[in-house]
Amino acid sequence: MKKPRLAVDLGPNLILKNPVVTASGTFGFGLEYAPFGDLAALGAVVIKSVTRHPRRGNPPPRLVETPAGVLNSIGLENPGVEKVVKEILPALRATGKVTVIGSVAGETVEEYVEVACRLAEAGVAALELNLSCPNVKAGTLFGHDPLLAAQVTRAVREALGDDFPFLVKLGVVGNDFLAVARAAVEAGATGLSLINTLPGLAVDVKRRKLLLGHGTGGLSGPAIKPVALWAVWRAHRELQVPIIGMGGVVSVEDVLAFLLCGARAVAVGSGTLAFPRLAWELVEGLEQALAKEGVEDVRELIGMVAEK
Amino acid sequence: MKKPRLAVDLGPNLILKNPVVTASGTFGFGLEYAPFGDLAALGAVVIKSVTRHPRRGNPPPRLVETPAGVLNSIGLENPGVEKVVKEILPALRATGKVTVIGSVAGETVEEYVEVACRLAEAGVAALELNLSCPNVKAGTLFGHDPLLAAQVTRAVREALGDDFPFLVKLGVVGNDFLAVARAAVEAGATGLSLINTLPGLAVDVKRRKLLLGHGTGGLSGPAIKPVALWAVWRAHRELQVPIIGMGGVVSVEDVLAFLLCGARAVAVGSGTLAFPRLAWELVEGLEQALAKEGVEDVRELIGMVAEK
Amino acid sequence: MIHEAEILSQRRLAPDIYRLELFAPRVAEQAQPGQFLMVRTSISLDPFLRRPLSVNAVDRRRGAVVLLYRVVGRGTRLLAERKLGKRLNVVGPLGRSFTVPLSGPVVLVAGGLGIAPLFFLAEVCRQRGNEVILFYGARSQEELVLRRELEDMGVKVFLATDDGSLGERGTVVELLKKKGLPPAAPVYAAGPPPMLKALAGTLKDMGREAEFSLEERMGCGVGACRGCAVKVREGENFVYRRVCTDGPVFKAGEVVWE
Amino acid sequence: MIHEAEILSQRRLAPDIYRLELFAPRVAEQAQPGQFLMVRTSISLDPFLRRPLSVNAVDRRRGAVVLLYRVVGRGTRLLAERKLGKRLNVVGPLGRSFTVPLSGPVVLVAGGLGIAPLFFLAEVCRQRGNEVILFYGARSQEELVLRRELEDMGVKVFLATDDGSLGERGTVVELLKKKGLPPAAPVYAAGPPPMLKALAGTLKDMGREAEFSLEERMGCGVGACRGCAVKVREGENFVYRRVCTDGPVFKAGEVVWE
Ligand SMILES: Cc1cc2nc3c(=O)[nH]c(=O)nc-3n(C[C@H](O)[C@H](O)[C@H](O)COP(=O)(O)OP(=O)(O)OC[C@H]3O[C@@H](n4cnc5c(N)ncnc54)[C@H](O)[C@@H]3O)c2cc1C
Ligand SMILES: Cc1cc2nc3c(=O)[nH]c(=O)nc-3n(C[C@H](O)[C@H](O)[C@H](O)COP(=O)(O)OP(=O)(O)OC[C@H]3O[C@@H](n4cnc5c(N)ncnc54)[C@H](O)[C@@H]3O)c2cc1C
Ligand SMILES: Cc1cc2nc3c(=O)[nH]c(=O)nc-3n(C[C@H](O)[C@H](O)[C@H](O)COP(=O)(O)O)c2cc1C
Ligand SMILES: Cc1cc2nc3c(=O)[nH]c(=O)nc-3n(C[C@H](O)[C@H](O)[C@H](O)COP(=O)(O)O)c2cc1C
Ligand code: FES
Ligand code: FES
Repeated sequence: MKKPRLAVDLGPNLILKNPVVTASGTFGFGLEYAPFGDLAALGAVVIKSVTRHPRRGNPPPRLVETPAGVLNSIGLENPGVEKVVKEILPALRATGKVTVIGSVAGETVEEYVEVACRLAEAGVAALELNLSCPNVKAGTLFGHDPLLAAQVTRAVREALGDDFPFLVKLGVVGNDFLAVARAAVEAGATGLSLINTLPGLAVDVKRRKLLLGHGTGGLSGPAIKPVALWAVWRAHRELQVPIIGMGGVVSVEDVLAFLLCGARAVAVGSGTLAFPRLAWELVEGLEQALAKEGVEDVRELIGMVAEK
Repeated sequence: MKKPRLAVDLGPNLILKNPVVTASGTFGFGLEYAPFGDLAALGAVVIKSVTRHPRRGNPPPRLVETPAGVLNSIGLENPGVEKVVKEILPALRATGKVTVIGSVAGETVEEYVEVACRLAEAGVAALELNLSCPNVKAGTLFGHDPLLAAQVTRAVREALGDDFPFLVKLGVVGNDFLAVARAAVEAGATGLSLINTLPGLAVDVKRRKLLLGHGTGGLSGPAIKPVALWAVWRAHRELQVPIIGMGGVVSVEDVLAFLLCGARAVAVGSGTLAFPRLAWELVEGLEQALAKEGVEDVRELIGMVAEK
Repeated sequence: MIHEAEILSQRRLAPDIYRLELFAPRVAEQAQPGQFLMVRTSISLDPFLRRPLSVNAVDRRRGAVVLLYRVVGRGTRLLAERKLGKRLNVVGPLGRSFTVPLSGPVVLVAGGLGIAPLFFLAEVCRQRGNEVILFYGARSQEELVLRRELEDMGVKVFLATDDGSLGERGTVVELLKKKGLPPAAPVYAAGPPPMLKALAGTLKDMGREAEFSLEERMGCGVGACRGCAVKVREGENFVYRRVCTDGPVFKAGEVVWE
Repeated sequence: MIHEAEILSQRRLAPDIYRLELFAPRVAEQAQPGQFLMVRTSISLDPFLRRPLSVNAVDRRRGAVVLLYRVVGRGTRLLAERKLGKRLNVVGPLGRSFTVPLSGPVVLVAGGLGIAPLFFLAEVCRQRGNEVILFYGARSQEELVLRRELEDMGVKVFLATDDGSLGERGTVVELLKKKGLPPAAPVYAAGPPPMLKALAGTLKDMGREAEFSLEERMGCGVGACRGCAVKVREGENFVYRRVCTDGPVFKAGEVVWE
């Protein structure tokens, strides 16, 4: 059997050796998972969202398990762009030829621009603008308003120049996410990352209080997979741009489903918490599945789901 | 131990003997579940959404199971308001003193008004306007636009008169549901039903096609519970109107969680599919739980969740 | 209608096929051939929904109800792992049963696990005194479960396998065409959709009436959720009927095959 | 780091407390007292996350690792139902272990299942020759599991129960205050947060250093998700540290109790 070709591109300037990447925030800065496998074997490592200054994050508890899902309110804990650029990215690069995608969060247009530029200069292959963190104050501000989304996207595009690939990451609850996505694409985003967690909460019924220290959180995991597939499928049909699809991926079937719905790459998030080697297993499993089905190039599948 | 008081009101003209009701579409027209318990023992039976003309619904498959959830695309199959009023409601009433809440769906303002009036005349205790069915063409039209939501709500309010209680039922994906909710309340809705299913889809990976006959569907069940609780909590804080909360209820703890978040009644949907006697069990379980905790009146709990 | 039924026995009849015996006297008493139970296979919220399984046999004296199933996914896999003595939560009996003439020969056509409801039907017909002819097909010999028991009860059994390991090589519909049917005997069938579709065509050509047991994904099992639609002819047009309460037994002629 | 570990034995020590022995030679070899494993308790997607459980003992010769746990929810309930011979997927050993002086007496303070990591610590200290004094509290006599084994290995055990059914009636912290501590002996503690908080206050008053094993809900267990935050003093201010990789063992003085 011939080895299927796994490489995919997310626009002209970002080619991944395979379509399996990690989801921001669930794989740390990559180093935490280096004991479990060769980071360079993954399509890309998308690192935790980074802000200008260090953030210590939200009070505990920060995680609750829900039916087939996880509710988190980490609150963008991260050491700040300075330390990421000076210490973490070099350490990550020292592990091998890892394709790194940076993730940028912020409260103002200027912060997005500054963090994006610093990460880009530090040599990441691409960026994700996280416009949809439900766990900090201004986290979903930009992702809920087409005008603001366009504004921040345009500013980042201008600062990074025409060629640097970056995706805009959106959630789908409480906003007209297609309108926001369209605005971001028109303002210069290379593509989209879909979906971020859904807003949610859990109640400590005994003590009559919200369970998470921060009150509300973001829902991820298999529970949200049907919604994520729908969002990817809708965005692919409407906008025909590169998409990293994510939400509840735990199996090769899930990866195939996202590709068929129009994702060019698929991110593994909460699944890694339950199965630390999942991303690697999916790369191997995908290769086997394609070989078995006689698919020579994974790109043949992208967007090929029929409606009936 | 004193028996706790279970009665709740959803506005001045709708008093339910207890806060456990059925969710539209998961309990048929009530009659289907009459073999399992006394329908009059429930807070209310919310019947399947009714349209002006009979609808035969979407092609099969209409149901797929997802992790801790159910994806459906029934497509509002119903026999039309004429038959519901002439045959079904009388049969339902013949089973005992059932509190019936009608559910109205439509494609135009006129259709909503007509169906609402016919059901109200037929003696239902209250109505739900389903502005959020993801499974038919114009299903979410009214629920995605504050102006249209206000328009249909105002028309129904004018037709029904000032005193007739009705709630507007909304989903939370792809729209600014709080803006829509506010518009509907300002236009005369008594309160809100939250939440309808989240849009979703499933893929038949082998055949490379969407699994549901209709393509996309609506996600319900325990998987969506954290999102539903969040939506109820947000709407209660922002709008302080009567809310029927729903989404993934399967236990007394879930009922308490919705009440604490601000729901005045709680609807049992997909849970009934898995546990046909669930609604009755929750009424009994709620009474016991309150007695055990020394809560004399269930209304003491409504909205009482603390943030920290 | 809801029963906490103790598992009396569970036997593997073929690599993926299990027969499970429950203690459920009320079900045993009421169930008719063609009816089914909604079985809760998991104790967690995943899988969430019940699984429909036909009543395969009853032993009224012992209060026992038998299910026959193939492990195809998560629900049935969990079922196969359930241990003796544990309780299974089942709802039923549900759905409309087969309608059978009081006397005369009847023809049964089973594809694979379609034997589940037809075994029960064969048993009841034999008790009543009907002559029973069964065309029974499966992938291979080992999957032709319960054929001995059927022969022992006096059913005239014709076998077909895809691989030719027992009976005729080929489909059960081809076998039926080859052997022919006794005149005027009504036909009862259950099996995978492609088989039923082919059989419907053949029977139509032969001008035969038949009752088919259909399958569709189910939510409630009691007619409330409208999840189990099957396309049925109505004049020039069509409507959707519920497999759970309008069926699972339908007239072959009314089903619209896609 | 990921192991498919066969279940060698599983014993119920008290109504809700189980001791589980796994065959995991690599873990047995590497694990140090205070470290934990992330255990996959379900085979479905619900419950979804792994559960952190301390290493309670190891038998390097037999390649065995022992876990001690209380059934408190769905995950631990599923674990208690796992059968001999089946495999359990575990990740570890994870986290930072206790630091122990090479000689001299050490004091252990266990509340309830806090005995899980401290039993292992006691064992290692005894093998090294440290004198070990254990204050051990639980709700009642039957929940004071493993006390015989501890006495047998030469640990000096002081017991307390909430109901007075064995040892002193009252909390283990009250007991410790009453009995007093040998001079300069370092203290190691594990147990429910209220006990640890009380103990921290007492030890501060006594001017004692201590290491506490903390618990928090965990996602990854490897330091990546930042889900397991614990508030830790930093100068005048505070930061969040990860229980999984910065701990689970922390200096008592640095923890900010809420
Ligand atoms: C009235 C009725 C009676 C039945 N009687 C029997 C019986 O006696 N013995 C028996 O073995 N099976 C019977 N079935 C089929 C049985 O219900 C399914 O095989 C079972 O639900 C599969 O559950 P699972 O969790 O193992 O599979 P899942 O993991 O849910 O699915 C496995 C595969 O089967 C497909 N599938 C699942 N359910 C259905 C369905 N209802 N229709 C079509 N495709 C489906 C899925 O798409 C998937 O590809 C009956 C079905 C009906 C409707
Ligand atoms: C490093 C570490 C080591 C541990 N070692 C042991 C051990 O050796 N033996 C043992 O019995 N337990 C130990 N625990 C606690 C154990 O992990 C939990 O009891 C277990 O995860 C509960 O799982 P469950 O599914 O049964 O309960 P769930 O259904 O998840 O929860 C049941 C109840 O416990 C609470 N809870 C669950 N997990 C935690 C947590 N991590 N912290 C605080 N509250 C929680 C929930 O809020 C809920 O009220 C340890 C925890 C940590 C962090
Ligand atoms: C613990 C946790 C932390 C997360 N942190 C981030 C983050 O920092 N930035 C971001 O864009 N997304 C973050 N996410 C969202 C994920 O990247 C992903 O979009 C989401 O979890 C859906 O995928 P999943 O279901 O596979 O987890 C986080 C998710 C989890 C569970
Ligand atoms: C099979 C099915 C049919 C439904 N039909 C309707 C409907 O006709 N009208 C409506 O307003 N909601 C309908 N719903 C949505 C439910 O009323 C409810 O809002 C949703 O399922 C969330 O609750 P749950 O998680 O408890 O099911 C339907 C849901 C299901 C699962
Ligand atoms: S399964 Fe609900 S109507 Fe048939
Ligand atoms: S559990 Fe993920 S960082 Fe500790």
